[in-house]
Amino acid sequence: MTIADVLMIALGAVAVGAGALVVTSTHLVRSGLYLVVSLGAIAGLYLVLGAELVAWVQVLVYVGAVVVLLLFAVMLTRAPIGPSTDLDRPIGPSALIGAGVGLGLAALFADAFRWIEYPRGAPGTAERVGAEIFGTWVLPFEVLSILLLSALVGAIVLSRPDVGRREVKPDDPRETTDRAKEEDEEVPA
Amino acid sequence: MHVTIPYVIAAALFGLGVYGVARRRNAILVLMAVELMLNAVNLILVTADVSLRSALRGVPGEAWATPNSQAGSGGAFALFVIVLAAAEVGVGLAIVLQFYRVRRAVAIDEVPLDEERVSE
Amino acid sequence: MYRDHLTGQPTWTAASVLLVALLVVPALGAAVVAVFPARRDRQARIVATGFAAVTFVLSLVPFFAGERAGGWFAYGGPRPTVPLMPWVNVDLPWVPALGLRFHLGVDGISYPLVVLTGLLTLLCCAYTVRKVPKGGGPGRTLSALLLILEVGVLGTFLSLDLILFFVFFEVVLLPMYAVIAGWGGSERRAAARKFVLYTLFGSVLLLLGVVLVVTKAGTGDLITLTGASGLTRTTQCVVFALLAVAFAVKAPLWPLHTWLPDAHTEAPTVGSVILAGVLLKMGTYGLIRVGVGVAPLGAEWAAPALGILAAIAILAGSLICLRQRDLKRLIAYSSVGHMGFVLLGIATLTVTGLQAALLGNVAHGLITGLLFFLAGTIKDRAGTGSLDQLSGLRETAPRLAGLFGFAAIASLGLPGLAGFWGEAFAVVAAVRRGGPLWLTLAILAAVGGALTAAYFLRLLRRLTHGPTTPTVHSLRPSIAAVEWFAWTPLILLTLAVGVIPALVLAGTALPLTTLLGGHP
Amino acid sequence: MSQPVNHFALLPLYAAAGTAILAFLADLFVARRAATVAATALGGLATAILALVVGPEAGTFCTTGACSWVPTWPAAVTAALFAALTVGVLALSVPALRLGAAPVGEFCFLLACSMTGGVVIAYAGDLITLIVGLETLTLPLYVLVGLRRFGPVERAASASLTFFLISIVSTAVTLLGAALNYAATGSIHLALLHAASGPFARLAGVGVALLVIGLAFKVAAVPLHAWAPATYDGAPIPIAAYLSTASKLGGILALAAVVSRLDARAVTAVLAVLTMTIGNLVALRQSRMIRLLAWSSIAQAGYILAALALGAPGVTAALSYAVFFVVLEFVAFTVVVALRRPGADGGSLLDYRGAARRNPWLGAALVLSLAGLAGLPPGLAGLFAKLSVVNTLVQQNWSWLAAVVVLNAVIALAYYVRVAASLYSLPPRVGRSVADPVLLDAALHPRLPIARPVAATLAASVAVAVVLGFAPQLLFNALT
Repeated sequence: MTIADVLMIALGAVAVGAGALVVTSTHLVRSGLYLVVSLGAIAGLYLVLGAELVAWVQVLVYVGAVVVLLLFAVMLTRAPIGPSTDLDRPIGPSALIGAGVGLGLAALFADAFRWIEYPRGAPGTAERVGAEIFGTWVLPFEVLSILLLSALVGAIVLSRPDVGRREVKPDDPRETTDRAKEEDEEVPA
Repeated sequence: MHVTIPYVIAAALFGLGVYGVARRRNAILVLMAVELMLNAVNLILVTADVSLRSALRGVPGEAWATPNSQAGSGGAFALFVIVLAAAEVGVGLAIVLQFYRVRRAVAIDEVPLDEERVSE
Repeated sequence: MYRDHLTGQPTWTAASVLLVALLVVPALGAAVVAVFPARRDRQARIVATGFAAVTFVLSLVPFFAGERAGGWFAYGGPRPTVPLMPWVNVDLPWVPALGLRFHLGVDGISYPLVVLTGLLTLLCCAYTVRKVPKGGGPGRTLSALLLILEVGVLGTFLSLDLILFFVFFEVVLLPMYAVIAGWGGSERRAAARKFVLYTLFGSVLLLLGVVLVVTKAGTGDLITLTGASGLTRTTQCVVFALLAVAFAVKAPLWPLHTWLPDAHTEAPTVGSVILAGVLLKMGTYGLIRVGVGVAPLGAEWAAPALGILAAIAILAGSLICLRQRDLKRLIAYSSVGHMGFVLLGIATLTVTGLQAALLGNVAHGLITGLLFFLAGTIKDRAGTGSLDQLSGLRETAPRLAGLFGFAAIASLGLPGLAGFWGEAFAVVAAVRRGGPLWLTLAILAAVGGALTAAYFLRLLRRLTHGPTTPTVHSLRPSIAAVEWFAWTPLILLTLAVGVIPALVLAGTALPLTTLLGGHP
Repeated sequence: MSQPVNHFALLPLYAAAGTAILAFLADLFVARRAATVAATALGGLATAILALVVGPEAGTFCTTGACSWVPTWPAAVTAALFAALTVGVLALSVPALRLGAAPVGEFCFLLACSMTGGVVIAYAGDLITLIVGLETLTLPLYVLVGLRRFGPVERAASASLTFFLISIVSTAVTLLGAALNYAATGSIHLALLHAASGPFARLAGVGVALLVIGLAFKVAAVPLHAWAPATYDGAPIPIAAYLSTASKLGGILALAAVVSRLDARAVTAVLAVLTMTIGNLVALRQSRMIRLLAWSSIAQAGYILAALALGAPGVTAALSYAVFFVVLEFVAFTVVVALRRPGADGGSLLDYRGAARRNPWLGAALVLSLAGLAGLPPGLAGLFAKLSVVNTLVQQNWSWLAAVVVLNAVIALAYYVRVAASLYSLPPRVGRSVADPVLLDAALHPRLPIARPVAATLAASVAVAVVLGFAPQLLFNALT
């Protein structure tokens, strides 16, 4: 047991505990806040593991942006502030599935890595990770820009029903055929 | 350090995420559970960097062949996952809001999956 | 030609152009007819008949144009080095990735069936010019479908590549479905669906068998595969089992025949004629050419089972016929019995037996084609196919009754008519095969033959003799020119094949010997 | 680590991404519907042509021993197919766009983004690029599925939400699989993927299985299929067409990339058997057109999975089946678009009764595609597709799976025939026969004019299907 181990166990306990509250809380808003705690603890784990850049990005993007977006969603859908009763399905097999997946994965890892002491690697500073990304992973990085752009445009176009709307709203099928004739771009079948 | 610890934490987080996805009915809560799952994945990736790097130096007692090891890419992968998650949440928020606008609800049980209910 | 085949260099002789033309002409005809406008329906049907006539003429040619002389004598060499030798041959690569070659050829086994197909399609197209079944789709579509069917059937009979054989085997499936479902009787939907599902079930087994052969043998070429091939005994047994079931569905062999009566009863007249006259032959032809040819050991292994099923089919078909009350259904069940004889001939695995099978095939095509034409006419005019309402035909329509009597007697196997030889020689072949099993089968088949006579005579007694019912009384007795045109060739050929069976059998002995692996 | 980038090999990617930007700029500066659509279509065509012109090239973005961008013939052909499908879907959407069913510029942009994702998947040489590409292919579709201004808006919104939620869960599973595999073997580039040894074998095995399962969501394999019918039915028809062709092709390519290098035979075979059997059985009792097509495409994915269960030897058969299937399925969807009012949904099967009598050419095209999907002539393309899968399975001594495939083909024929026959059926008799049912039917179902882009797309896709039917060797050559 090194200090790193103790730190990881402590942070892990926080992360898992908060994570458990995220999926069981009856308050929508509180779930979001527990998520912040859990993700923050995971950022701490990254630091212990030596991945500094990932840790900071985790804090900035996840805690800073993603969770805020989620909380916006909670607010915009007029979720009640107090506890809600209809957040969960009947428990059914979900607990079994969740526990099975968690324990199964844990057993798998324990089986593969045992209780072996691994040395702490060189810290994943911004410089190292940057070299990695711009040395090896340039292509997905560039594709990611397209992805982000489409996410942006998609989010806008979905949430603003008035974008690109035309004056006429042709619900009437007769109108549609008239319009088609008007435009004179049809060929008979 | 013992990498088993973060790996097991990641496993627990993923299990919690799966439980949340299966149990929750509110779309936003499902999204949160998915975030837990993605974070578990990231934790595995970052931890794998540590275990792989030391394996390259042959530190652990067990000699295991990783001829093509790309140790160090895990952190980069994790960054990609974070960005993917952010993009998804962005669009997901818009979709949930649209759904809410149309149906005044965010409970996904009401998403009709059966043909009978649709054709009515 | 054979050397060309070995070197793999396709050469375009007049003969190979002929083979391709045999498939292209009807396909082209179907395309041309399909684009005719609706108001030119009748002209379209005449054009279709023209294309069918050209195809028929082309189908006659190989007998004269082919390099048959070489083929006749090439079998003298020591077995098994001399393979099957088609009269006319064309061999081109098509899809090398799947091992599929466009390899066509005609020999003594396939030639009679090719001509029969050409003839029956021509007759059906001509018949359709005058008579389009009521309540169905436009007549030109029916003609086009008949031509597409012809492409498929001719392709099946001509292919010398296993995968090509399979492809053509599949071609007929949907057009026949469309013919039954589009122009059939009141229960046509169900009957057509039953037909298509049964047949597809058969063809997927065929697919498995074909692929298995091609994989194990490394080639799909029927010339190379025929006779002694490099397949192990186990493979041959598996392959033959798959192929036999596949062809038994198509033939059909009891107990896989249940689609046939429904399909025949509901199909329009031309549909029944094509179905009985040529489609069923694909099953028996496939069994001889592919089943026995590719897996002789497997065939030997399965022969007793096949023989027993054939005998059961003969008896079952006859017994069911004795109790039938519907004209078309009775003829359909009689087909089951006749095909039983054909399969019995095949099951003996002797040259005589196979010759009997080929002869039976052709005879059944001619006679049952004629019977279905006549039955269709009677049903159309009387408005019913029920035997209870049809009696005393002789009084009102003596010629029709006479023709029907002729066809029925030919079908029951009167010596001197086409039906006799196939059935008689099937029994003879079984007797010659010897052993208690085959003797029993021969006796059972002979009994079945007697039962056939019984039910046809019963049919004649009820249909032509007896008191005239009101339905029959109002029946129009005259026979139109187009009907004469459709029936006369069948009548003449029934007589001709009955008198000179060599018309069909000439040139079959040697290829059949090759198929059987050199054991006569 | 810096190295020269082979820009020539990257031309298809540039073209695809450029198309997206072009669509945006055209909408911004010209602001005319026709111009935006035409620009996007031209961009798509340019992408397709460039992919084929570039063909196989030296890979680029390489590290030691592996590249992230691997131009090969299969990659070029599938990338061209993605681009062609995008152009086709765009053409199918023109009638609805004309009515203002969706904002044109954004629609074109999102479609082009999705195409870019497809192109990236086709060329991807590592798991990160593959997953990012897959996400780029899918993410715009969440939006496009829900982008509906009239018609059944509610259904579109719920289709979009269902699709989104299930898709991100599947992404998480895929990522977990990739992460486990990385933890066990340390490899991310496809060329470096290898089986793990020692204590990590089990970990890597679970990782591969999870990868396959996550990707199986994308191809809607049973039991991970529940989203597909609801989503297809809720989406606008052209988008449903895109989902069941391009999106599915993306999933298949990703699966092929994984299973050809890592052993996932057991899990893939199980998925394959379940998918084709259940897909076909449920399709038998569908009464809505799009749902029927959705279930049939689930079943078709099963045949592809069957070939993929062989691992590397089955990849060519799987890809060729996928291409044949995509073309035929696209023809079917095109006919559905042509038969329906612009912006309408697929309707129930009853709406298609007698459609082929009113519209013989459309009927013939639909019959061609359904026959092909059933694997029968005249749909020769489908016949050869089935033949190649069965052939490969038997060659690899997986005859039992081949038998399952062909028996499923029999079940499938039952519903394909039902649809095809109903196209030609006579109109039902209404009450007592006061009126001529044919005339009455004609009055109730006026022949809708077919927009020119739709007609052109139909002609082109039918032509491709026919050519592939008679010359399948072209495709087999291109994919090997």
